[in-house]
Amino acid sequence: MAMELCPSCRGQVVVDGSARASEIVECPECGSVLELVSTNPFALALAPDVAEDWGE
Amino acid sequence: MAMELCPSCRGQVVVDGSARASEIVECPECGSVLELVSTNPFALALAPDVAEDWGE
Amino acid sequence: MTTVAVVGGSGYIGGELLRLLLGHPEVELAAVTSTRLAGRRIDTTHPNLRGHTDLKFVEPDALDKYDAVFLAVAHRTAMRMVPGMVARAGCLVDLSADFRLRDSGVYQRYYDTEHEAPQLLDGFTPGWPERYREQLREADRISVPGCTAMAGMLALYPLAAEGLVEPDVTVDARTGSSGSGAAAGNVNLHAERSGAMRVFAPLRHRHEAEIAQATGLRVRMSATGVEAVRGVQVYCRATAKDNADESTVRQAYRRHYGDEPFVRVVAYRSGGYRYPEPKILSGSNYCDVGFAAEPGQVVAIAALDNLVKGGAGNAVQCLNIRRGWPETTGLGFPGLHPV
Amino acid sequence: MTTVAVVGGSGYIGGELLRLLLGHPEVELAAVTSTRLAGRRIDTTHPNLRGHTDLKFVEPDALDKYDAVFLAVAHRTAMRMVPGMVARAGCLVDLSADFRLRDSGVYQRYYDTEHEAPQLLDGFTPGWPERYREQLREADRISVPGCTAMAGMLALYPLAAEGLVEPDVTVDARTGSSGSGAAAGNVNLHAERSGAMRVFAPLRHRHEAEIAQATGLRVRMSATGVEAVRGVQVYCRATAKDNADESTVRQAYRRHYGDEPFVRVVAYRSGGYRYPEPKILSGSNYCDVGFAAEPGQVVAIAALDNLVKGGAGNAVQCLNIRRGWPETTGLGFPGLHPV
Amino acid sequence: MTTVAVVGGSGYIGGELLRLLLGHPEVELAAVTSTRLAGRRIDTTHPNLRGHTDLKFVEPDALDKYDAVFLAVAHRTAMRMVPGMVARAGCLVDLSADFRLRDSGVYQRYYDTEHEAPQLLDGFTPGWPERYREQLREADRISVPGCTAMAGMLALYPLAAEGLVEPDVTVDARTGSSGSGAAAGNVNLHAERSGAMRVFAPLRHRHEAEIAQATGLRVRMSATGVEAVRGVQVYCRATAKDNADESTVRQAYRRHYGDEPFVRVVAYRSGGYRYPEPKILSGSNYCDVGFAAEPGQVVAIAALDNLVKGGAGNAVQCLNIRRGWPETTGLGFPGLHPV
Amino acid sequence: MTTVAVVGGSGYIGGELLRLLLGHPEVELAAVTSTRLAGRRIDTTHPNLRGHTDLKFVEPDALDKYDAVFLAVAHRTAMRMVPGMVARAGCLVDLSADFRLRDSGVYQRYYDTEHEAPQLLDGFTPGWPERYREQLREADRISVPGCTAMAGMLALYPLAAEGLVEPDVTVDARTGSSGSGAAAGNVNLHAERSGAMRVFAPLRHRHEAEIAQATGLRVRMSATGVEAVRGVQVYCRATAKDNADESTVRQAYRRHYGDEPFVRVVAYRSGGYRYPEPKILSGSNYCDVGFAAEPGQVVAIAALDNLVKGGAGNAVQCLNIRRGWPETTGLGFPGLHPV
Ligand SMILES: NC(=O)c1ccc[n+]([C@@H]2O[C@H](COP(=O)([O-])OP(=O)(O)OC[C@H]3O[C@@H](n4cnc5c(N)ncnc54)[C@H](OP(=O)(O)O)[C@@H]3O)[C@@H](O)[C@H]2O)c1
Ligand SMILES: NC(=O)c1ccc[n+]([C@@H]2O[C@H](COP(=O)([O-])OP(=O)(O)OC[C@H]3O[C@@H](n4cnc5c(N)ncnc54)[C@H](OP(=O)(O)O)[C@@H]3O)[C@@H](O)[C@H]2O)c1
Ligand SMILES: NC(=O)c1ccc[n+]([C@@H]2O[C@H](COP(=O)([O-])OP(=O)(O)OC[C@H]3O[C@@H](n4cnc5c(N)ncnc54)[C@H](OP(=O)(O)O)[C@@H]3O)[C@@H](O)[C@H]2O)c1
Ligand SMILES: NC(=O)c1ccc[n+]([C@@H]2O[C@H](COP(=O)([O-])OP(=O)(O)OC[C@H]3O[C@@H](n4cnc5c(N)ncnc54)[C@H](OP(=O)(O)O)[C@@H]3O)[C@@H](O)[C@H]2O)c1
Ligand SMILES: [Zn+2]
Ligand SMILES: [Zn+2]
Repeated sequence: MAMELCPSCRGQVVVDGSARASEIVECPECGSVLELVSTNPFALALAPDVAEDWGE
Repeated sequence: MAMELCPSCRGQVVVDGSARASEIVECPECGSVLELVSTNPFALALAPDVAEDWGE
Repeated sequence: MTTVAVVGGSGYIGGELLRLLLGHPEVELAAVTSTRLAGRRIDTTHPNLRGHTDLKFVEPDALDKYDAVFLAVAHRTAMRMVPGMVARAGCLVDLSADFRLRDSGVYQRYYDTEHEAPQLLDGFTPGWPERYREQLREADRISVPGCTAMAGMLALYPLAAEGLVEPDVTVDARTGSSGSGAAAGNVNLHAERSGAMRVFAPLRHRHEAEIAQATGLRVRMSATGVEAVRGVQVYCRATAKDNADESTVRQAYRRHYGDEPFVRVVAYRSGGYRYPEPKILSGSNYCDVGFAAEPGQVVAIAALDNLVKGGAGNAVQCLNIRRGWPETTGLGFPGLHPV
Repeated sequence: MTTVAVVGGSGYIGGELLRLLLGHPEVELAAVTSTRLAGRRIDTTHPNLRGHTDLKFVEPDALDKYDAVFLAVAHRTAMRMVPGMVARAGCLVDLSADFRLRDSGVYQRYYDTEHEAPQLLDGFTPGWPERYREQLREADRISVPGCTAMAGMLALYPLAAEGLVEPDVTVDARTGSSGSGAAAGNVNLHAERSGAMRVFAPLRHRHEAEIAQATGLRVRMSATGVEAVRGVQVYCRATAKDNADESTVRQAYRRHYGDEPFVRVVAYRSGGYRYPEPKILSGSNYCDVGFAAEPGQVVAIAALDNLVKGGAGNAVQCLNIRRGWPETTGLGFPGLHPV
Repeated sequence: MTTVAVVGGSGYIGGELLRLLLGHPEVELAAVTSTRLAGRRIDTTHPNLRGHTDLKFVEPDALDKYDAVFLAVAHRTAMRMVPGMVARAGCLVDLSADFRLRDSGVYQRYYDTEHEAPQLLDGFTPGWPERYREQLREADRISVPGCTAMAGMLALYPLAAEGLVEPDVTVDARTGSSGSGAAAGNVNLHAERSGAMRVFAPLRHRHEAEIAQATGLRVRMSATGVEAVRGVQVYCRATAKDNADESTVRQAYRRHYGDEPFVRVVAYRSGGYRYPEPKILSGSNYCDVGFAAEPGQVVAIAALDNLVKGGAGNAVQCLNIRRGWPETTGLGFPGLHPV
Repeated sequence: MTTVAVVGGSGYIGGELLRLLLGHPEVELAAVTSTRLAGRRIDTTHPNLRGHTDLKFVEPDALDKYDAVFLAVAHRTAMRMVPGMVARAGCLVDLSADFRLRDSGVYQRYYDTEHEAPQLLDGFTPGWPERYREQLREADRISVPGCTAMAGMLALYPLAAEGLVEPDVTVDARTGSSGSGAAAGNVNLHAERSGAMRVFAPLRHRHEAEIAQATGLRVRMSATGVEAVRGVQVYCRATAKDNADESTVRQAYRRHYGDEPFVRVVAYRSGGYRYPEPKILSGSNYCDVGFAAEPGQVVAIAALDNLVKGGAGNAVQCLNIRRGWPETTGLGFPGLHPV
């Protein structure tokens, strides 16, 4: 298990030791959907966003 | 324009003179979705139902 | 112009009468009474009427004579007022319960009050256009049915009239909060009433007497308050006679309502609005009736806005008939969707 | 600690199970599955659990073995899953309809589906603590009744068991929107469903089969969606046998429920809450039952939160019994007022 | 009769246009389009129109030529359609966002889309009767403001025009669920949206660009969804200039709106409806505007029905002006109380 | 066991105190007073407590001495009672407004009443655990902040304390109906209050004085009643100082609330619950705080249940601190979803 920082809000994100590359992890503080772009060392990046349209 | 009877509720269904075979017509009284199975003479049959599941 | 007065204009039925009458092309709203608010502007109580009238409430004593007078007061108050009112009104339309029941004994049983003007009962014509249209053309005293009663009557009359059901029926009403009027107390405080499913009458709802009288059936009626301000829905169960089924029921409704301007038969195959839904009727004078059947049982459903077809709208429809105007005059609002 | 897994944790029943299990002192929530959301945090779907868990959904295949497994998936899915699930679960608790009805023919008639594991039906104990407490102490396969069925069963069982009513009864359910689940479509869009009185089942509501099976009565059941998110109320009518009256009915309820931790008899003389009211039960595991009677007719009313005593709470109560814990463990929330 | 077509008739704005146009004495509703529901009856989607029309949706390609065409489609779709539509429409009225903003760069910033017909922007007249009445008499391309934008514009324009406030203002909108349209997804499921106070736009709500363009002010706008189906209310704060106080503000509103048929100044001393309240405007074409002030700060409040004065009603009011009819034609419904 | 009395137990705050105290493992609820309902069972007024207590209301005079006394009476009543109450209460917790403001001049200005016990003001510790934890460990007189004030204080204090914003801030509160109490009158009748967006305080809401006192900011506050029974949300705007942006704001909230048991930072990228939502907090003691920023402006949002973290729950949290119990004792309910 490693503690990484969320690229969006710099909150602590727990990355499981067995996590594999391109796995999706969510930041518990800001909810950003992050992608584990590398595992050695761990690095997180914002996964591509699904646009939300709330209507008017 | 012809007046046909709905096979489900026997309500009056207006069929446009220019209607073509397999066109969909709705019964104004019971909402059944009907298919024009023939045009000469006009004949209506219940179109296959889309099942509705309301949940519990 | 037909001059009209509304007695008890500060309540919910009164306010709805004002809205309809102010928008009625043949009517001149001449006076509106309130005992508590005499001298105050009407639009203080009914903010939707801002910009539509500068009228103020007057004391009931200040009434003159009018072509038509609508009584929108509570029961008991109405029957005390009526004797003195008949001279002032070309046509008197009462919306209270006091002159709905022919039998003053039944009235006493359901309303816990002795009738104070039983001799006047026979002089009233039921404010039920779908059945008493001819009589209403000449009626000078009209008694409008109760809101849930009207729904039950419209749902069940065709079934009874055509002998499709056995005499014992049950009616379970669901109702919004405006049915209780503006003078309601603590139990109708928003924090108590909001989101409730309040069985306020598990049995013997007063309107069962009206439905029984209207249909000749033996009616057991309950009522539950649900979350809504306007809206009544009745769910009626009856035992099918002979081979009454969905087809025969639909035909019965067609015969009775096919030409009616304000009753629609709503029983569709699918969709969120396949059966009568009160919310799309808010503000409109429609009563939608629907049905379902399985071997041995017929279910009839009806929905309406308690203040419109369940009250004020029905009263205006009766006035239209009495005065020989098109029945839909001033009652054209169709209802909203979404709402 | 008792290890527990929840299958179908992203839905409404699943979410409620998570809330109750996370707060249960004897339970360790070990795994929660979702096919659509595997890998995502649970609190993304269930925001009330923020700060209570860092668990993520996993694929159903990733399940291990657990002391108890709760299935919160749709019917059909459940019966396909159960055969493969029994090996993973010390105690398997199914909340779907698939194992509630003993007779797979009845199941087929009501659910339009052929039962895929009828041989397993006999192995399930009804998740009905009030009646099957002893059997539940040893049950390793439990089938939790449907939400409106549970209310109807609790309302009618004492009347049937004590011979107070004739066999033909009607049950009219009023329900909030969460009963339809999170996967509901367009008809449950807020602008359509808000403030509605939607008769979505005028007859033959599926749960009538469960109530009939439970009570031996012949049940006709309808259901109407009203404005609420949680909450179910059933209004049941029956013909009184012999001299069944309010007094005999109250005694019957006392005998059956006087010692029950989660069934209260609510039939008071007056007040806005004199009969069972769902909204004050939101989040609690209570079912309140009430009644009224007049000559010839008995009315029974019950209310509960469809996700709690109508589902997840009832399931946890069954687990408590199975594991020998105090039955109220983890189910202490009393409900709110005002609400 | 003026022939009219509605493009995108299956949505919420489309449905409201149909209700108003079907009830409009000068208009003949000739065609209504839908891509998904071509061939289906209109009243299947809009149940309040049962008995009012037998029209069916047609494909957009099937359109002919009409005196007026209303576009009720989503943004982006509208701007793609408009070039091909101008030949079919004597008067083209667009309700989308695509032709509201003069500056296609601002459009791009707020809508994340490059404008596909910027050369057409200058040809559109704002569908804002209170300010563009003269131009609307001759306008053949009209762009109707957004619902919350209309409320903000009516609330703030007099203050800006009369120099009563500093340029930086904030607008906080509260809105019901129909503002998001019928195509909304999971977040608008009833169980999620009911009873919410959902801040869906804490900053930079799209309509701030329209209000800024209309008033010359620098606008920061937020929006929160609250429990309602129809209804928008904007609460605007501004820094008072000079000695702007309640008296000067009231006079400014009187000057601008005293003769307006559909804008009422609502700022009373007391009562539950002392400031603009959306619910009594449901179905009506009113925008009520109100205000309060304390040293240094002016607050302006406006309320309207997002589908009526915030959309379809405003569009019909513009058509009335264009065709030289009384501006209130077909727009007479006053709103309800109680509701 | 710690003995506790609740004065003013028939109201909404009183009822909530009873629910929490009856479920509190360390507390014995010894007495509950009501002037109007002395001698009546508590569960007649608070039906959610049926089966949880057989206590009856007693007259305030009948009070003895208790380890803790909670005052849940109206303002003015509280300050008259306090002098005589201090002898009866080991720890006195007042939920009224009377002892929240240090400056009796400010009190007079906002409450239109001269303070009757200004000499006692200094003796009260703010019932604000997040900031006064140490002092509360020894406090024998505690004054609990108002419901919307608490939300505003929690939202704004970190921004003020860390110098992230300029002193002038605006707070716009949205609130359910229970905030007005059970003694509310006609304007809170369900038919009037349901579905409303009622700006009942366009300016100068009383709680702005508390927020100003707590944060040192200059606060302008409004309040609008929306459709809900429980729930408060505050939407606060401030001018950013220096380079305050979303990142610096988040860090400030982390520092202040990272270890707090009942304050969660809720500012997510997406979803229907990305910002603080009151409805999922109903019954729970959470205050969720969130934020957004754009150049020059910081927006802070907070939500809580007015009767719990906005009142009774906060009071119990203070008692827990005073008595040295784990702060979450008796306050474990997490809130519901869906709800
Ligand atoms: N509500 C319905 O759905 C409905 C439907 C059909 C028929 N009705 C019948 O129509 C009649 C009027 O019903 P309603 O619903 O309009 O009743 P309501 O709102 O309670 O008004 C009835 C009278 O009560 C008084 N009142 C109004 N608000 C009050 C308040 N806040 N405090 C004290 N008194 C107040 C008014 O008289 P003053 O101004 O003179 O004080 C008013 O005329 C009744 O006979 C009823 O049975 C009602
Ligand atoms: N709701 C009640 O009141 C209630 C009461 C008692 C028993 N039950 C029973 O309990 C079971 C679950 O009911 P429920 O109300 O929890 O149903 P639900 O919310 O619809 O969830 C059931 C499953 O549907 C999937 N799902 C959830 N949200 C979805 C969405 N937005 N789109 C597509 N699929 C989605 C999920 O599976 P994946 O995450 O794997 O996709 C979930 O496990 C059913 O068998 C029901 O009969 C329900
Ligand atoms: N809602 C408001 O308060 C409001 C106010 C002012 C202006 N406007 C503007 O008016 C325009 C229409 O808004 P609206 O609220 O009417 O939007 P809407 O209800 O979403 O309808 C827009 C279009 O979406 C399609 N649609 C409708 N229901 C659908 C469903 N269930 N699934 C998929 N597609 C569906 C329809 O096109 P097809 O039938 O061809 O599929 C319809 O014409 C927008 O440009 C909006 O910005 C809206
Ligand atoms: N409501 C909130 O959200 C909230 C939040 C924080 C603090 N507070 C504060 O807590 C205190 C109590 O507030 P509350 O909301 O509980 O007020 P409430 O419900 O109006 O109760 C206050 C008192 O009013 C009396 N009362 C209750 N119902 C009544 C009725 N129907 N008719 C006449 N009198 C009635 C009761 O005294 P008797 O039984 O002796 O007659 C009760 O103790 C106030 O000081 C308030 O500012 C309220
Ligand atoms: Zn983050
Ligand atoms: Zn048909």
